[in-house]
Amino acid sequence: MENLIALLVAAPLLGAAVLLCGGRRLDRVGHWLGTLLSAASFVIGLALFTDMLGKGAEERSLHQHLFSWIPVEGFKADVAFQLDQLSMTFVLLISGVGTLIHLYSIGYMEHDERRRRFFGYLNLFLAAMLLLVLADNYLLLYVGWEGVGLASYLLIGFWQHKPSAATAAKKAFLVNRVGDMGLSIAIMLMFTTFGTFAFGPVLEATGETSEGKLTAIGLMLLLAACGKSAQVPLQSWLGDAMEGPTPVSALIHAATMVTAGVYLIVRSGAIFNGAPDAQLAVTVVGAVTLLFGAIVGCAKDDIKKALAGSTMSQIGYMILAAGLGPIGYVFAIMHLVTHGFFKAGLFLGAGSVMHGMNDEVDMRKYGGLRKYMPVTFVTFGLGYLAIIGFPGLSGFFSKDKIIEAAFAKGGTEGWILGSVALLGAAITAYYMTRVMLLTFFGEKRWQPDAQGELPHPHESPKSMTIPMILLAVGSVFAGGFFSIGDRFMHWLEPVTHHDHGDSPLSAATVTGATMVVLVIGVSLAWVQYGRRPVPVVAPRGSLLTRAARRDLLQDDFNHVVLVRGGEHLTRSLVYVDHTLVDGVVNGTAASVGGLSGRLRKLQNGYARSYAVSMFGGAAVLIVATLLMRAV
Amino acid sequence: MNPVNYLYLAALLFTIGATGVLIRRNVIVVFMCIELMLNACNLAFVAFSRLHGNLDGQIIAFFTMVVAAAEVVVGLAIIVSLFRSRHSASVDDASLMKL
Amino acid sequence: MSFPLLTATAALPAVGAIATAAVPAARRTAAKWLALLFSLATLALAITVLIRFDPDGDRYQLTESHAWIADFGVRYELGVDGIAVSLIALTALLLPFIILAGWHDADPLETKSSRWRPTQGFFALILAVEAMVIISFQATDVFLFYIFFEAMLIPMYFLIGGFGDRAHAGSDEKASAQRSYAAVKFLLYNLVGGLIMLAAVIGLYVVAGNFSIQEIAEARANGSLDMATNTERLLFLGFFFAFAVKAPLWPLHTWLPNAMGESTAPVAVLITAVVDKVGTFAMLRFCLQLFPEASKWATPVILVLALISIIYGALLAVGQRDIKRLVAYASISHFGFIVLGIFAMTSQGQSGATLYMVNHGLSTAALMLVAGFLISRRGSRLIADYGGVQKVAPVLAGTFLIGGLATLSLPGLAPFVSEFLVLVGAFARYPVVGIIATLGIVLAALYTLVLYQRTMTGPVKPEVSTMPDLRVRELVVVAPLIALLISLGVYPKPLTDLVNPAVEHTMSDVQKKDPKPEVEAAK
Amino acid sequence: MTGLAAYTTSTGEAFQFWVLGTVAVIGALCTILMRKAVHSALCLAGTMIILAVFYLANGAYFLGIVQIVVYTGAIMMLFLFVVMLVGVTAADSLTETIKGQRWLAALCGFGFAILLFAGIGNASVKDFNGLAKANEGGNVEGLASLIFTKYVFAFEITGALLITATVGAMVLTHRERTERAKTQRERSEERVRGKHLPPLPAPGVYARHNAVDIAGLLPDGTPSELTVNKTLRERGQIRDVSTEALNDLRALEQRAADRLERPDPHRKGGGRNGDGDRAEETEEASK
Repeated sequence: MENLIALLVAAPLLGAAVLLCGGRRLDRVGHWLGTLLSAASFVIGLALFTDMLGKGAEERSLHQHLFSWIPVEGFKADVAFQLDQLSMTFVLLISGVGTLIHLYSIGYMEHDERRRRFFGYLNLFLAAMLLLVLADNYLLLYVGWEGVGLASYLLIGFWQHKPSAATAAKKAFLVNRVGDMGLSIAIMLMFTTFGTFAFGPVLEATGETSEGKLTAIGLMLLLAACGKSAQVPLQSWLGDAMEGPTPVSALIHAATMVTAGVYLIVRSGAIFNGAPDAQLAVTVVGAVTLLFGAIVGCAKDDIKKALAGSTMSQIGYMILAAGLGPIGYVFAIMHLVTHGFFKAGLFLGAGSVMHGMNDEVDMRKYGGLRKYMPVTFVTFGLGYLAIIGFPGLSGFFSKDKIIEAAFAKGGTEGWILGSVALLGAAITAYYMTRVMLLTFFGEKRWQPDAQGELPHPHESPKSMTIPMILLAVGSVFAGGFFSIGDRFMHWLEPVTHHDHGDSPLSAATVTGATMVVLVIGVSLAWVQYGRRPVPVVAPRGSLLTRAARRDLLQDDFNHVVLVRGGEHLTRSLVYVDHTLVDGVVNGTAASVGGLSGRLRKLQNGYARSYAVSMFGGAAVLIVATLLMRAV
Repeated sequence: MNPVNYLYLAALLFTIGATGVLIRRNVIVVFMCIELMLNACNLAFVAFSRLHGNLDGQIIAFFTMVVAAAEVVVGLAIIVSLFRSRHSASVDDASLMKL
Repeated sequence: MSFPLLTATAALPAVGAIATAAVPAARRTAAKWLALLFSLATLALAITVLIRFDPDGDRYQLTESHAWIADFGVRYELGVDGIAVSLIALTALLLPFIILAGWHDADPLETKSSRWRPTQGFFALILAVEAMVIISFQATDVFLFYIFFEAMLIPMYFLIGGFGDRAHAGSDEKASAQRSYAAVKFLLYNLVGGLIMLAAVIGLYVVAGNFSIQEIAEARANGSLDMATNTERLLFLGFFFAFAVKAPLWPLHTWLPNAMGESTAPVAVLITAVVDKVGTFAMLRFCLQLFPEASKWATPVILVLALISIIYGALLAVGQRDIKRLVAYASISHFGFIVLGIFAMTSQGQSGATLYMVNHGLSTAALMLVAGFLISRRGSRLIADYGGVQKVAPVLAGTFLIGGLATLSLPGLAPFVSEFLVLVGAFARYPVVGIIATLGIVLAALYTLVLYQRTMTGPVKPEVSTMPDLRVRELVVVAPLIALLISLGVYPKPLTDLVNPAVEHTMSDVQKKDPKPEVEAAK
Repeated sequence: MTGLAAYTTSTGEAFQFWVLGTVAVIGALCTILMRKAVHSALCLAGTMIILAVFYLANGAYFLGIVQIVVYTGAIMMLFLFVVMLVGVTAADSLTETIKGQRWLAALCGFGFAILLFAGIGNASVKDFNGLAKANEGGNVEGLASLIFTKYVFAFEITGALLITATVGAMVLTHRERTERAKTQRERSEERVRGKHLPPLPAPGVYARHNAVDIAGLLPDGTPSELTVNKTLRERGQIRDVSTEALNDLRALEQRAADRLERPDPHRKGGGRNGDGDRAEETEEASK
């Protein structure tokens, strides 16, 4: 059965290869081929899943060794897959949501002449992502890690004729590279510490090394996670990444890729358990990002950017949970899955709205759309309820658990983290309500587009609505399904070793608190956007708002410090290379030339002066001979 | 007195001749100085032959004279034609070796 | 005595060079085909060498040895170990592509302004370079090696100075002036290095009494030949300097950008992917093997230089406005990695370095050749003159991107394997060095992506709008390279199997052991 | 070499050496210091003669004679001829044109001299074998036997050398006629048609210098190049005395006026007894 694992990766990879090398003759069937292959890997995943359910909790972890990749003295890297419950969860999520989004893209990208290539990239992404979660060692994971980076680069920059898109793509890749640096250093550390970087040996041997080493590794892994999951301080790329086509935002920058960081941390749980400082760092990063994303999300008028902000903050929740250690791992993953559903749903909804509004993205120019695109409205609404944690929907279960876990961390940290998480919940409720109201309620604020014609919103085609509906279903029931009887917890138990912290607050109190902040957030938004009409042009807003519109000045900081600094550095270096390094050599050449020029003057052509030199030479010779005699 | 003094004299004359070659510009004088040097050498040879008590030194001196004669003939011929061509007897005027 | 395979491999291209040069001026195309034919034949021979070579056999195989200059104990000694074999294969492999890519580079121009350039000469010179490179990979006699190491300069000089890039910003006079400047610079740098090495070679002979690497190495190993510490260090420096110029290592690198910028893309590939490899190869073969102690003594300085090259080269690449100069500085950065791997003195580092030589050859060839095609279309080397090519010529852009990704050593492509090995190798012994070097991968991403973004994406520039996509000939050049990059990235085992034994030998030469992992050490 | 070895020479020779040696050195110095080539030549000749004497003193009788005959008799005369050809009076300035040449020359000279002396000093020849034995059969015979036996080849080759040198000299100095020699007829016709029907005017005739180098004066008192020999003209050795002549004339008339108390010197009679006057005047003027 485990021989099927490779197929999970192979199917989409094949798709990518065929679609990208196939040429124009595949244009007509390309998208169907792509969808088919991702569906295929979903089916294989299901097959493996059912097979896995058939086994006992212990022997569920499958392992497949393909071939030895880099055999070098004392260095063993294999291409081998490991499929345990954690990987399984991701496989299903990735291939499932992935397939839906393939389906959606068929409609969404209908009018793009490069649709074939788009599907090729999507398949490439699936392959890389699956490789990432299936790898049984960190190096192979690194391959997938960078692979998804590449895919996201290609997809963000898919509309390359837009300079903004190209720039955003480059930015994403570069910021991710910084993270990757962390990962590679972490791998080197593992190699020097454990002599290997396969999950099994490393995670078992954590006990045998110093805490300092573990902390170092943990921090490096955290850096990697920050890059991939857009956590502070490496979050700046996610907002710009919205330049990509909406399905991409939904699949890569909401549901799957950005959660890779969470996967990495949970997967390396053993290391973090051994390094409390690293864990603390993780939680802090998570908490900060949680607020950061939320605040940014409140200020953005671009619907996708607002959702991006919310993604950031939701992943902040997951990272926070993952930082909590065994208390939180499960919930991190659970929230990850539910988030995968509803955030993908929300993005698809947003995409469908834009589709109907001539690709208008400014929410202030929407309004009152619920009558025009009911399906979108309903699905989007369900996603909305799910994300703000409306009781009974999936978001409620997962997020609530995380907040509990945060408190359960105990001590002042616990209190701080918990309250931050609560605050985050409130803000989430606020900005999501804002989005909802601005888009679907209130009066129409539609503006004529470039061609000067008013948009005439319409419901999107089946191929787009069906995925939305399915995702909506997921975002409604997934949470409940998971948490009834702690199914999900028991499912992941063997991998993450869950333990219940001692929460200072009872589950009920936490839930109550969550409800309260929820209501507060929603009502605030209602007061601000529901009752009075919304200005089409955004008001200047408070300082915080303006800062938040600019991603809390993070980009400006980067620009001033990194970009400018870098430019100056390179320019001065170019100068140095030209004048100093090169100058030294040219200088030597010049001086030699000058010297010979001066020597040239000795040859003045006067026989007598030649005679002098000859005579002198004779004298010198005599001296030499005399000295020789003397010696 | 030791005949070695002849050698000293020869050396002195030779040096004078050489210096003359260096400081005079008139071709003919330069040429004379060369002759002077040759004669100095001859003197040395003769002195040597006396010191060693055989005639080979004199033979060499003799040959030197012959060669000197030949040299003078050719040299003066050159000088004459040189003077014809450029109405001057200065060595410095013939400085075509300058680059 | 068996068939002298190595000699044949080296001699064939030489014969080809003569034959090509002999083709009458009118039959230009014939000359091209002849050159291609010979390079392919050489490739075939190189492959037979590859097959005949047994990785687990003796250190040097297929050896040939004849007395040459008996008085000085100079022998005509050839022999290959895993490293040499792989590099020979690389050279022989790249040459046909280089020739194909340069198919029209040496065609005489119609315009009066630029002088007529004999095609025959161009291809003959390229083949001559190949011959010399191959034999200097094979030579196990220091003197023999030195001769070809130096002789290489002659054809290279003419290739750079005589067949410059036609896409030049300035006027023809300016172009030819800069070209000859570049050529002379190349020649002078390498000559200086070479002459210093010559002194060292003579010194070695004085000390050791013969030129054969194997004998000297054995003598050093069994203690029958012990050099005074200072002598060894001086000799080492003499050799290393020459190789550092060739490699090129900071601060001896400035000839490379000029040379690569001014010469045609195929010649640039010849320089950086083939000729420069002799330098790094020689570090591995001569410096470490003949002067193990001195190598260890010099390691710290060399590592620092390598680090500087990595970061400095990358930063300068970011700052370049000229596509080819950018690639040149990128190469400098990569050579920094190679040297780092060699002198990290760990088996990972050295295998990594060896793989790096091969992979860098492939990746640079891919990137540079595609860049050459691009330049030949637009007639300009300035990045600023391009934009939106992706929309007009998607295949070209795609191949360019893959070449770029290989340059930034994306996992899954061959360079990643080698780069990571080098990093791990360096990190294992000198963690700080490893970490600093890791910065290089970020910078690599920066210059590659900036280049791609500026040239390929964005709105289509009018001058670019009529640009044709890759032609069949060009695809034939690029496709195999990319295929190799991918396959070696996914399954480098054949190469590593070839290299590992040789690396173990080198490690035993320098009497270094890999540092034990902490956990095992604890046990 | 019993009996032949000696430590010193006779006092007579010593005396001769010191005296003549000094003279020789002075002669040599004069050779290189005289401004006029002809003087140099003469000094050199003197030096050579002294050398000849020294040869004789050293028992090289043949060489001594040859020295006098060949060198001072033939070669130096040859020199003098050339000097004459080039110009006796042509004195070249001794100011140095090449920067530092003189200093370098002096330095080299001194250094060289010192070196040679040092070398000779090192040689340390205590005793010496006189030529008595070698010269037993006569010096000339001795030389001859050596020349025609041991050095015969060298001798022959020298002969060849001399021949070659002679031919070479002829070749070098021989001037190829560029145009056909004129016949007498042509010459006479030329003469008749040309400007000067009579023979060319004679050079100046004042009995002062060797007057051939003084241009004759035309009626208006200006000198005429035509009167001077072509060679001198080429050498630029024409001495222009026209101004002197005119001054003399004025002075003469002045004095005549004083002495004869005649109101105006331009009377015809003034010219009558003028010849004697002129004679004495010229003498005065010549003082």
